[in-house]
Amino acid sequence: MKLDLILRVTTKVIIPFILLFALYVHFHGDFGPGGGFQAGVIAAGMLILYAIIFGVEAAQRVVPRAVVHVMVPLGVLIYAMTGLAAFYFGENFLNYAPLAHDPKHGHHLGVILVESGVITTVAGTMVSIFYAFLERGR
Amino acid sequence: MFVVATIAVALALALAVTRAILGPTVFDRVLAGNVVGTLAILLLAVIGFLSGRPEWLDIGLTYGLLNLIGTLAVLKYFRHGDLAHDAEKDGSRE
Amino acid sequence: MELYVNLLLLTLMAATVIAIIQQSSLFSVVILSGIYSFLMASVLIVLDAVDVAMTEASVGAGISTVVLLGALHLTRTTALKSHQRVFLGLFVSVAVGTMLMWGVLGLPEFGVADAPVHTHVAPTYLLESIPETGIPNVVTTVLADYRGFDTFGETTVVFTAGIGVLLLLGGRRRRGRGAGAKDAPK
Amino acid sequence: MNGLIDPEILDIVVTGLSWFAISAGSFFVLVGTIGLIRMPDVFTRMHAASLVDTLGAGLLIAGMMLQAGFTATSLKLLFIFLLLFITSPVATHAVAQATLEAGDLPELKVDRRDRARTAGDAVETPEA
Repeated sequence: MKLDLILRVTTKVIIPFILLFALYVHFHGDFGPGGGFQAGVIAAGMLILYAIIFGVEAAQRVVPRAVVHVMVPLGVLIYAMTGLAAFYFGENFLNYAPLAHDPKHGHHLGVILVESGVITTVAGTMVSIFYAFLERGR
Repeated sequence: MFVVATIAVALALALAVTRAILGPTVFDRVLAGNVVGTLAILLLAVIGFLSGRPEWLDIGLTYGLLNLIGTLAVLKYFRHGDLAHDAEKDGSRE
Repeated sequence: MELYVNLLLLTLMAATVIAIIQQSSLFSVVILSGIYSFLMASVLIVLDAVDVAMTEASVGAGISTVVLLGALHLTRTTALKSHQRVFLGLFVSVAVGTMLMWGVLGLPEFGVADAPVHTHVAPTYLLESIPETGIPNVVTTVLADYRGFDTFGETTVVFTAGIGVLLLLGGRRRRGRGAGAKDAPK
Repeated sequence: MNGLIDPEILDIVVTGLSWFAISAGSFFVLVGTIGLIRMPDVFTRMHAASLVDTLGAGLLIAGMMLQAGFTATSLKLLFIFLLLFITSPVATHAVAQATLEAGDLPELKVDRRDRARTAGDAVETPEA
């Protein structure tokens, strides 16, 4: 429909930048404000914007429901596995120091891995709640 | 200098919220909400400069992006009565 | 200066909440709660809590607007008049508010250096986190490293919330949708 | 460039420009929101709101960029400006479209028949 032309074009222009910004917030969370939770919400917002403008079928072609439903427990699993990896090295749960040769790098790596778990769960949960509302509303 | 800007932006925020509260129609409120989002970004930037730590401008980008998402969601819902309406599918509804 | 900005923002938040209570159109309530989130995020910015401000802005203004609209689609868009007595609720909220204010009076003054929160574990975190982990943002270090178990719990909470919503609303509901499902929310 | 311009004079010019931009931006932000209160209907209020989004925010951000110099802060401000520059007209456009479809027409001074004649085919009186 012609009426939505402006919204469609703008959305197409802006969506890559939203995703890029979400990744920036995730990986820059060690240095500035932000982290996994915020990045997950922003990434979910990207998909929600796409679904609002282009319809939910188009969004589900990009990210099917099954993928989102897998993401929800996968994040918790990544988090728990990062914690359990310390057991392998004979340390306490969630002690990241032995993950790399230098304990400092180990801590950094552990934080990034843990935040990856958070971003996966949060983005998956937000998007699947959104999908659930839409499908119930049909 | 930034004190003046802070006062101006804070007063503008008060006026915009007033319009959002008074606003006779829903569209007035949406418009005022959009302005409140912009003013929150400006307040964040100005306060950062005022306190000498202007490093938090990433948050401003978050505000801007999510303000757009919220506004478009409200308007899409209002026009079609459904968030997931695909406008291209039924072109008959003008 | 920041004190006055905060006072103004908190006043505006109170006004917004009163306006939300008086609305009968639920669309307006959704929009006003988005505005409330922006004001709350600004207050948190002024109080230097940037990570929380980012969370509040992203969740409150963006996602919760969309989710509330989705919920509106399942119910109706105008609020019903409540026929219950308001006095009990008023009494409870005033009593709880008074008790909270009374409790706040016992707190140490805002930003005092020898408050327990600043003398207990905070100095350790502030002094040792950067040499130990090399991460400049102490909030991230505390959140994901020192208090990693808490954040694990939080992630599990998000997971549980998602599962709960999916169980309540999710697919494979074809047969129950006829008469019961549409009338139930009213 | 060295030697062509005295750094002190440059500093004064930059500071003066940024002060001018910030005060002008503050002025436009205030004027825009006063318009948001005072204007009679949604469409004119939209006009006032766009003043805040473009001129007010633009001038304030330009002033702050002059204060920050060539730093990462300045770059972030530029991104914020670009974001506002793209999104706020789009949001305003969506508001206008939704308002029109809901049946609100702009309040005009001409009466209905004049507008029907100029618009050609819009003869039936719209319900507000």
